[in-house]
Amino acid sequence: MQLVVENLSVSYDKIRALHGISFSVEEGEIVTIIGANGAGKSTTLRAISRMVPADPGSKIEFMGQNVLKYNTDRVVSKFGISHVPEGRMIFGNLTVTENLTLAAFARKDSAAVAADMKWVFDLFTRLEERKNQLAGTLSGGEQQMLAVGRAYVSGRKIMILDEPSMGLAPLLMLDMFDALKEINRQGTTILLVEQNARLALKFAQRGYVLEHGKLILEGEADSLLDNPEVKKAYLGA
Amino acid sequence: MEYFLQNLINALQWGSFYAVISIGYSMVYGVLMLFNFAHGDIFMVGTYIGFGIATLFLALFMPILPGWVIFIMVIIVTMFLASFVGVMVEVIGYRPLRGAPRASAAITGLMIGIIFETGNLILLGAQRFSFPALIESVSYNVGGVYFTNVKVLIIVVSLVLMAALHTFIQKTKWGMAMRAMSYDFKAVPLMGVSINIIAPLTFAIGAGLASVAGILYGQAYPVLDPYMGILVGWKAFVAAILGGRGSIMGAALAGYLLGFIEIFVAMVFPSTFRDLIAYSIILIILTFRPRGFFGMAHSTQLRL
Amino acid sequence: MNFIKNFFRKFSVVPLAGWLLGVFAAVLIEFYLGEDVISYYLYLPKVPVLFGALVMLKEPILIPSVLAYDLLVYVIPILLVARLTAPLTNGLAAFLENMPLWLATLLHLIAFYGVLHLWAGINDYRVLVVKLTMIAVILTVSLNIINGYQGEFSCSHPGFMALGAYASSVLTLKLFANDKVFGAALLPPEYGPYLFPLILIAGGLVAALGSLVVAIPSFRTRGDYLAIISLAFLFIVKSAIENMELVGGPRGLSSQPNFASMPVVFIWMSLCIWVIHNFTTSVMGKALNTVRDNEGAASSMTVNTRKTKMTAFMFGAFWAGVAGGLFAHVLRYVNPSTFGIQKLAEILAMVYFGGLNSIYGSIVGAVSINVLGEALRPLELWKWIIIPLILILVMIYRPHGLISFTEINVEKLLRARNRDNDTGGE
Amino acid sequence: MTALLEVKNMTHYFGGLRAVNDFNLAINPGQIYGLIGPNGAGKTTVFNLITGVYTPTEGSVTLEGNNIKGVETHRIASMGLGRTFQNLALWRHMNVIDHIRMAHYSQLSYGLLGAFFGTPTMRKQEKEVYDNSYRLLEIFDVNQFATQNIGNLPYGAQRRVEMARAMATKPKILFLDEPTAGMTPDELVRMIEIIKQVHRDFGVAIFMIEHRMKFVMELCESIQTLVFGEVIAEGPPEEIQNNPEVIEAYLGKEDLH
Repeated sequence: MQLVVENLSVSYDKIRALHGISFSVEEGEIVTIIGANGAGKSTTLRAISRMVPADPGSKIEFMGQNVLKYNTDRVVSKFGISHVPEGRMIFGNLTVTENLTLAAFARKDSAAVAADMKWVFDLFTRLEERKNQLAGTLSGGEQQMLAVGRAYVSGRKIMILDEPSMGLAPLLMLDMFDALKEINRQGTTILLVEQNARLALKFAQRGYVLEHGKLILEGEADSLLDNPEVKKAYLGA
Repeated sequence: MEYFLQNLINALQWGSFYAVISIGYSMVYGVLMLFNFAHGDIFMVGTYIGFGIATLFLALFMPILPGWVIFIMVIIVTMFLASFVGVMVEVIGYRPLRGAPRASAAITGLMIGIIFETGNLILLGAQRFSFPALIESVSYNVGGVYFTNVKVLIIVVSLVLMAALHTFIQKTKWGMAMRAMSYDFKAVPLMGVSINIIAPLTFAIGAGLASVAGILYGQAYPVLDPYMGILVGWKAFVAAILGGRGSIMGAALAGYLLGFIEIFVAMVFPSTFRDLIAYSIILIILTFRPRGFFGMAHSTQLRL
Repeated sequence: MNFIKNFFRKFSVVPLAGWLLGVFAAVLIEFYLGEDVISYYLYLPKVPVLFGALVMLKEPILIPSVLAYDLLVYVIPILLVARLTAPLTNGLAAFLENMPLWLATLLHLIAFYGVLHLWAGINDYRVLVVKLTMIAVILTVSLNIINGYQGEFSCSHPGFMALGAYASSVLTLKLFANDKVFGAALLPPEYGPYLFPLILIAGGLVAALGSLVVAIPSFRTRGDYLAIISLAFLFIVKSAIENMELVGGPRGLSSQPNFASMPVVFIWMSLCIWVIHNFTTSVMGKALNTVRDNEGAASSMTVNTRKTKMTAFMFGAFWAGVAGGLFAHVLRYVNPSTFGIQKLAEILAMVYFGGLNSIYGSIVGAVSINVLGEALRPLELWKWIIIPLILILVMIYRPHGLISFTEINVEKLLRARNRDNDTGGE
Repeated sequence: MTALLEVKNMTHYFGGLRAVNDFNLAINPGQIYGLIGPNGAGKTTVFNLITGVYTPTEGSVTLEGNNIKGVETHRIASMGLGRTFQNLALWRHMNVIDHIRMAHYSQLSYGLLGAFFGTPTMRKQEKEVYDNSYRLLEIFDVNQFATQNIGNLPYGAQRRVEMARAMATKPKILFLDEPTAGMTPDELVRMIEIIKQVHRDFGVAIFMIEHRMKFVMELCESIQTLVFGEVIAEGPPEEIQNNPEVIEAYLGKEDLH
């Protein structure tokens, strides 16, 4: 297993958002965590990238190494865990190219970085057209592409994505998932959090269902797709 | 007309100090969202370091090397030493307060400033030092306008520094990280960038710039005083925020503006009206442009 | 540890009245025996001021004497009297509980003032320190309204103070003094002390009016830019006064009539605390907090945010003006440089040291910084290393100040402590 | 009968971006109305436009026949429009009872001088406010937290405090922005009861944004579905539930290449 999460709990102030969840991701896999708003999906990803502290007793391991020992910047640069955060968090006052350059801050292999950047521009041709534009002037879809591109450049042994479909028009959304598939084909593991359950399950190989800070279901994506409980949770039918 | 040009040169010189110091302030303010009320005193400390280095180098190299070489050496060594002071202030004073309300950090800065002033008095006593002239002053008269090579040097060095900083901020990845941090500091670590490197670096640059401003100041007004930084610091604070958060150019411009207002007010009115009119103008500017000149549309609320 | 716990338990039955009585006993001892007997036998040159801190720091050899003096005059009598009279004072407190709260409070205040008066009366230096400390309390509490309750970072308080100081000085000099600049007194000087409150209020109103310059921009801008606006306002006020020859320009104004006696300052301080307490515990006053914590939610809950912001500034400035007026008449000399950056740093330090959003905190902050400042005077420069270090430590460990977000509960403060159901102060 | 709240042809632009397009709404007294739609569809923007946080670029908004477009938020609120927020807009340094007291702001008449000097009128009114606040805390079952700081409460209790606070403004219509976000199943069931109770006892109309279909189905008489700032469907719950466009908006397209 590449990423192993065991008994992960996270509390904000005194309120517990995650109640000891455990899951794992195999190298090269696409795994999704689905669940309603406020179920704790974003918190899970933030705990992995160390943006929020995990409670004592939690365990997160990447390739057998303890992730919880490191700060966010080391998690990214040492392990290559790249996080595409909710709301994209691109740097609006930097150009597209600068955003990508910054993502490679800790990488020393400049030739490989250049190749990765070129790859990103090939994948998202719309970004290349706008590469000298300030990122703040991009449309929502383009910003999302940039966020994914940035994560690709920053190390990407595993890419964890927080609702990449949010606010995207349906057509753009499908393009985005195609791009992610392509990235996965390059050997990047993908852990995806989504509200759009059907889309996510069609895309992923395996899935987990998170409810109120607990994992209530897990399994092959196809079987989850047909699961009556999942259906019920998403349309109340 | 000559009178006007004469004052223009004075204003450029005066504005250069403000600009260089404000940029340092603006760096810290823009990148870390901190009121670094210690900045004026970092300027003071930098000036004293410059004074020490200048005296030392003059004694060592005076007859051997030409004045301008010593001048450059003094600037480089002083910048280096002063940046350590900046890093120290960050690590000891501000880092423990990173999650704390910004007002608390502001108070800490104020206190660090007082410690610097008092520490200086304790170490060096009440004796007033005078900054040695590194460049021999030569006066020129062009069409009735008098100026000295020192004045020109001050203006040129300031402009060169600003250009260098601008390049650093725009072209290097460190500069990118700083700009990114001023936009959204939470996302910066996700790029593999450590805040614990960028923050001290920012302070180091701010302190280095302040020390150069101090050396230049020492060439124009040689008397040193432990409290010389207070008023300058608050004015830099004004200029930095007037320029707009995260805008180096804005801070420089606001610094020059402040210098120009002060000199030209003194040209028309009695000099005691300087502060009154200068700050009235600032008040009016901020009342009608509540985000400064180049400020980003960002919430700048002081969270409790 | 156990010893300390026991110690506190023993004294937890003493009500406020008991402590007052204890202090009264100590002050009596000092008054009658301090100079001639105790100081004399302990080889102290005279009655030590500020509990001997000054003497100790000047002549370390006297430390044992000073400690013995403090022990004999203060610690032992206070503890003994307070504990021994506890049954009596508890009875008194219980009796007072049946009275209206305002009367009980007033009686306590009068008793407190009596003790303070007696203590300070031993020498002029103490009187001055006490007066200045009480003025600092007014300043700190009033700045807390803007910076703590309302959550802005206002830098203009010395400016408001200057407005009040100059306005009231000009009035008293014009009306009650034969002055070189302002001419003969317009009113008989003996009316002065009676009209002085009105003059202070006028000074406060001038400051409140001036605060509009900062309050109106605060509708649109918050935080950093407002801090600059308020700082600019401070510089403007200072510079404007420097350029007004009528009020002496940079030389300042002097020989204000001596109206600010200790009881006057005390009454104004109590009044200030009372009014600000009333305000900050009312819904009207808590509106300040809602604007600070979440302005959007405030207006959605029907709070008029503009009115609230304006109130905070004008109300805070009013009290700063009153404090300025008192300050001018205590020192009987003011000049513009009194109200500069230094003063600002001092007031800010007191507010943030004591604690935001808390009258208690502000009193503690003002008193401790003032007394500390006086007590460490013999250390000269080192004082300005020690006080900032203390403040930095407070900021690191208690970022909101020592006693933040605490309301005064007078009822709890005054009540008797010997009942079973309440085991002492929590 | 005229509608309690009526919105006609409301359109709003942020910069050049059209966030809401031709939005219409009419809610009668006592009605419960739902607004659903995927993330980023502009639901909260609709709330903010009606409650006066933003002023709509075009269209009209009236409450009981009075224009409220362009009126200050606090005045709209005191005219009878209460609301809660998606991410809990509570006052972080304030205790629970003070939250409720604060919402009585516009109902007080003692003035600033009254507040300064603690006049008898002030004391009387403050007492009434305090008693009423405590009653509201009891109704929402959070009275045991009355003197605690809001931050110490469990999430569900914070949500209920926010509801109680909104009710203290004496609203005629209550806007609820995702009242169940982040709640546990128990809290959820309780919230349904509370909303029903509020609706019954206070007789308010309710307009709510909600994600959980189950919740919306159980409470709402009528539902609007918003996608990209436009209403794509409107009608009773059963109808909406089986509307293919709505299903697509929520679940995404069937085919994924």
